[in-house]
Amino acid sequence: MTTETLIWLIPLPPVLAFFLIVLFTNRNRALSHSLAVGAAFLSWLGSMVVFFRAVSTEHLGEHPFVSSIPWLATGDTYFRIGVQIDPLSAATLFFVAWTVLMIFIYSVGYHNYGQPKGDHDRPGLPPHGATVRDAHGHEHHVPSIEPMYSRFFAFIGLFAFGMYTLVVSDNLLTLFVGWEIMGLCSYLLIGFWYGKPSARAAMIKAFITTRIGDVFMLLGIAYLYSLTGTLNYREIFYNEEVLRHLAEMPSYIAGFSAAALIGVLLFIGAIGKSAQFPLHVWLPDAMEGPTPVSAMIHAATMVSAGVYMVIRVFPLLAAGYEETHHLTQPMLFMAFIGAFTALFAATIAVAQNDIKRVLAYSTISQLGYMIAALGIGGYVAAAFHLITHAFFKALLFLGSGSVIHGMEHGVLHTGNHHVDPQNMFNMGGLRKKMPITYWTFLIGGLALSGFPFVTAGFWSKDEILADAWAHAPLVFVVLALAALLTAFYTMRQISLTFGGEPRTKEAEHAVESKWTMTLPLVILAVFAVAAGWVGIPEWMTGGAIPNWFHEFVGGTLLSHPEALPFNIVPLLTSLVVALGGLGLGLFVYRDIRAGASDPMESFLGAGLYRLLKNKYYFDEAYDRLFVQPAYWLAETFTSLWMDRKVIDGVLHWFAYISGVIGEFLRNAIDKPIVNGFGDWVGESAKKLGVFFRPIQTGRVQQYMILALFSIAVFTALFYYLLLTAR
Amino acid sequence: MFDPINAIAQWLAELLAGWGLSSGLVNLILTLLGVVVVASFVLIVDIFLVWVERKVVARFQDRLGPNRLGPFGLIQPLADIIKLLIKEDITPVGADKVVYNLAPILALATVLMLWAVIPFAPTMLGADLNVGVLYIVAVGAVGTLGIIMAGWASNNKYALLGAMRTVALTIAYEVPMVVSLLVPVILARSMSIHQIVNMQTIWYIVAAPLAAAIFLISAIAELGRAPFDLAEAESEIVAGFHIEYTGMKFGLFYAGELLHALTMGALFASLFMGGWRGPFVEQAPILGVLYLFLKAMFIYWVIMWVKYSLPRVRIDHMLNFNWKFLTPLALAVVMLTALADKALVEFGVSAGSLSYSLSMLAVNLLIGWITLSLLRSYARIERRRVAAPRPAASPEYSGVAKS
Amino acid sequence: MTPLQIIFILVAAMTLGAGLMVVTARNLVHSALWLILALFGVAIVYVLLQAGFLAVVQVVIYIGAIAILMIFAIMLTRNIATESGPRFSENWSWALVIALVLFGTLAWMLSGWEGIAAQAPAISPRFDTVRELGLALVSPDGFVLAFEVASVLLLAALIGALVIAWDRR
Amino acid sequence: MIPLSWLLFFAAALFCIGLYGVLARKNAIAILMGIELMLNAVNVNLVAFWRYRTPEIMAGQVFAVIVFAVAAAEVAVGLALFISVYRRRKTIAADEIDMMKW
Repeated sequence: MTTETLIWLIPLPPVLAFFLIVLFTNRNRALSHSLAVGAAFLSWLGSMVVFFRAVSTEHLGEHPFVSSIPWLATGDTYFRIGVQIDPLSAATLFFVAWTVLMIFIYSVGYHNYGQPKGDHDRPGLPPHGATVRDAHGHEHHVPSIEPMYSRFFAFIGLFAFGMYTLVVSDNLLTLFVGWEIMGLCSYLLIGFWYGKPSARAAMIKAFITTRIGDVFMLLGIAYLYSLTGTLNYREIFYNEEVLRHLAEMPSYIAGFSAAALIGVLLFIGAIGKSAQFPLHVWLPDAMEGPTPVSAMIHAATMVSAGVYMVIRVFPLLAAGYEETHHLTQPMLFMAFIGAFTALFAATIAVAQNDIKRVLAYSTISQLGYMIAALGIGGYVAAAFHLITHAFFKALLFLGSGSVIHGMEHGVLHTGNHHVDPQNMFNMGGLRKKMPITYWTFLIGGLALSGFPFVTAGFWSKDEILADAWAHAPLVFVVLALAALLTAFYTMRQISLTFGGEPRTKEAEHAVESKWTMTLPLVILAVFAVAAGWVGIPEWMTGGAIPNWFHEFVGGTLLSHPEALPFNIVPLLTSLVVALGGLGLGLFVYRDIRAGASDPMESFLGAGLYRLLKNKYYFDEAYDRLFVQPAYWLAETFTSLWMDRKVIDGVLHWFAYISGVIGEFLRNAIDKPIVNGFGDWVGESAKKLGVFFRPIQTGRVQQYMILALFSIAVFTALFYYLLLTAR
Repeated sequence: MFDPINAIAQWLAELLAGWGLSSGLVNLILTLLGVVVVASFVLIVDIFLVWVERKVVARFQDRLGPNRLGPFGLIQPLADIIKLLIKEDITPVGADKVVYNLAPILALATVLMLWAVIPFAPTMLGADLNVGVLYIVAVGAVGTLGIIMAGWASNNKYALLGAMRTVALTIAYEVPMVVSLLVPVILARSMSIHQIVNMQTIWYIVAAPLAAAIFLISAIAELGRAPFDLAEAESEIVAGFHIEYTGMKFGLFYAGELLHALTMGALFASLFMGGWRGPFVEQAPILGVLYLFLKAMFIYWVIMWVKYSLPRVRIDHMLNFNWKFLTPLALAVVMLTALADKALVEFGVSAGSLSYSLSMLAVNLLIGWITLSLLRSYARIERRRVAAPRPAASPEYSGVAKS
Repeated sequence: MTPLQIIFILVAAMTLGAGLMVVTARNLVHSALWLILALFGVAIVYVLLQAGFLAVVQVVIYIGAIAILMIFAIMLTRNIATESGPRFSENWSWALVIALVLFGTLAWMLSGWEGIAAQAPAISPRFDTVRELGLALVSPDGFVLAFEVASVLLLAALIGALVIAWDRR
Repeated sequence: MIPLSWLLFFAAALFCIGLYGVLARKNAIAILMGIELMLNAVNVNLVAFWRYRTPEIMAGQVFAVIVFAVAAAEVAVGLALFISVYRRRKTIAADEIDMMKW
């Protein structure tokens, strides 16, 4: 099969699985998850084949695999949809395929396949656990299977379809389609346990917040199309005259070039999707969903999609950057947003106790890293970090899921349901209980905090820092600070969760998860380490090994970005912050006794700590700023004043007038003329009926005889006339 | 090439021509002769079948069976025939004479008619109809008619019940039968049984096991044998449609039933098990007859095996089984077979080749697996539904809002 | 008088006789059995017309399904199957008149038609009518639409029969 | 070879017999039988014309097949109707089912 055909086929299996499960097999769990995982595997297979064909192709950047067909006729032109695999999308495809497959497999175990049905589980609520009676008549509380098992697999199937579509698409339109499909799926999946009010709130919040970004993005796409008449990547981003034309054309907003305006609009879309600073609020709440979903949305696919899109349109954002080596306005904007988000989210993460929320905030901050890196022109660095981050963050999320699973097992065992299995202060000492989870989680954590020379995180982060140092020292400082915090809270998390002694009985009774959950952890752990080695800069190996990743992905750009010269400062900085942060975290949270309060509190002081713990009161602020005014507008202003007083008043007046007119017409015209005629027609019809009544004997045969008889008569008549006419 | 039958036919033709008869007349005579030969042959086999049936059921029930008359009781059937012949031949009062006497003849004649299209050997076949497969169904339908006539004409409510059950049964099970018969037709690209047998270098039971199974089941239903023997359920409606028949009329029904089973065996063998195919059959076509009958006897034995191992099904269960399971499955099988055939031929796999058969087998296995898992989940739901407690007047059932 | 013609005359006589018995027989089951005989005769006519497929299908559908269904229905509504009393409604004379008139008209028109003397063109042995019929039924430039409509009709009839005969008690 | 006229007259006769049955019989099922006879007559005509006019165009046989389908459907629905009528009125005599009169 030609590579192009294969690329077309990649997104297909998951969506097929979706429909098959929804329509046919949803009653049968085994069939459903076999379908979903099988589909994921097929896509994975296709992606791997495409990926390796891609890397084995010379100058893929100049001649990517492309194939497209006309889709929607817009007057005399067409929206073309198509697929394209260039270095960037190839690399993205690689990690997407792996993470998606892993998450699918993981979900089987996470939703307790093979466990009995719960005693009082009902759809829309997480399983509460079942009671089984063993041979000796002892009752055991064991985890129970997810009530909406098949539905989950259908949803993530659709989700995977969206992501694959987005990755393989060759234009912004299909990218947007996949983008929105994922938005829908994240809505459905975050609210998967719709029985929980918090989940409902979270799903709506996520949906609306991302919509805000999407509206701007759509504006940007529309503007771009209206200017260039196409949405194809290569025709826009890979072609100087279009870029220059856009860069020089002034836009509606003074001081902004068209390129800049479009870039900013698209970037706002990414802000919504990858939860950057003003619109970051939805992501932590999205933790209400099942953990595989968190991993899917917040690590592997959806938020990465935002960054991926920004990397895609980078040439547009950086239009004019090559000539004058000043950062363009959108780049400055991104650099600011990214750096700020990185630091700001990291600070929040320091004070969170929910194991998944910490990861959520760290995700926000890492995405900030990538955005910032793009802002300062670190194209390759951003892509590199995107990939490595996807691997180790997926690993961390799945690991946390495994931890929660173990804790839930403990909770079921003790039967004390007040213990929150997600609160890190209820854990501790899990390294003995769940060794595999512990080691993989540790690897992921080290990768996240950029443990030197081994982990993937180090190389990608180091590259970003190097870029920052070279172009924008201020950004560099901020990012370094953020890196320090990252290392710190990662170590805090690890030591709180796995270090020390169990702080609760639940933690003592935690158990290791099944192989379906640990296998993906192990595989992802391998990547969390190995994914970095493809991007080791030349100076590290003394130029022996070229920086393969840089060469490969750099090929996507029109003008090949040159590798940075070696500089000791960023290297030292990253070493210091990583090790320092880890050490600090280990030192502070070495072992926390049960019931002890967070040392942070005493260190920061209660006020600041509370501020951090409540995420700078962002939700409350938004509530005051947007939600309440909206309510006021709706209830008081619109409903009470406008509707009741003004509009209703006018309407009542009209109603009165028309009433008067109607009365007149009725008496003058309707009654005498119209009714009279109608009555006359009715009466005469009645008379006619009475006259013809006797024919209606109600006997079929007589009717038929009558009919045939008349037919015969008429035929005879007809012939007679015909003959006489001759 | 050793082929006695055709040799004899040849010789006879020349002889008659020698007597100066026109060729048309010669053909007529030969055809009639062939008919007589085949009919009497299968009827003799039929007599032998009586003995087989009794022996086999005896073994199934851990008895010895007839063993007094002649070696292994081989003479027993003759004794039975004599008994039947000398019995009084009753025609009940109020019976519809003509129909009553017509029914048994029809029942046996239709079975004999089936043998017209079965190829005995590469060179020996009665009629090579290009719609042979449909012919089978048609004749089977006429056979049902005999039973209905018998049931109605004997003016007996048990007989009538049996007849009505037969109607329900036949009308229902003809559908999956016809549909499953389409599968070999698709594989062989012809409706002529002769052609189908010729195409079977690899037995179709390899390429279409599901269709074979469906055909066998609906054939058993068509035969009205256990577990589908509701038409003559002794324990419910004394003997069903032939309750009033005695003597040789009953004998005809009995022979017809046995022979029908063997005929179905022969059909199954021809459609799915390569008919007369076997070693050295090209050299000596006469061997084909042997092979065909061996296979037919094997299927006949399978049918007996089913008959004597399974209890009778209730009529509603039987209809449910047909309409809700067998027919949809048959339709799915025929559709997927057609699709797979198209695809394979597209990919250049020649029909009838080994890889073709194996991929068809794979398709069948896939369908089977899906069917089984669906059945499993359906059974689970059923069990839950049955096991679920139904509170008489609890609020959520009686529609009264809880408050 | 070729043998074929003799056969046809015999068959036609049998069929018409059976048809007459169908409409006149007092016992419904008898008329059903006569109907079967008539249908069988028609099947033989198909054979004479070298439409073997139709002949077999005629037997399968009419005798195997329709006639048997009728007998079934007769048995279900049994107590009138052998009812004594008039088997014709009181306006049978009109019916007779109309039938005869119709036959007369048809005969008159047929005898007046010049195409009546058409000779049957020979069908070459390589022309497989069954295959051609199948192609005609499903080929887009053939009768696929009619075919589909017929299948829809059958489905509708299936469901309709179910709904109508459903015993709601 | 059989003359076409024979077939046509045969079909016409069969048709009229069926028509008589439809018009004259009391019992609804008998009426249905008459309809079957008429349909068969039509089929004979179709096939005869196919054979004698255009043997290479399958239209005649195709329409015969369609008529089979129609007949099957009609019998299925008709018998269902009769049975449900019989359940309510205990009769299926065509001239006693006249509830739709004035």
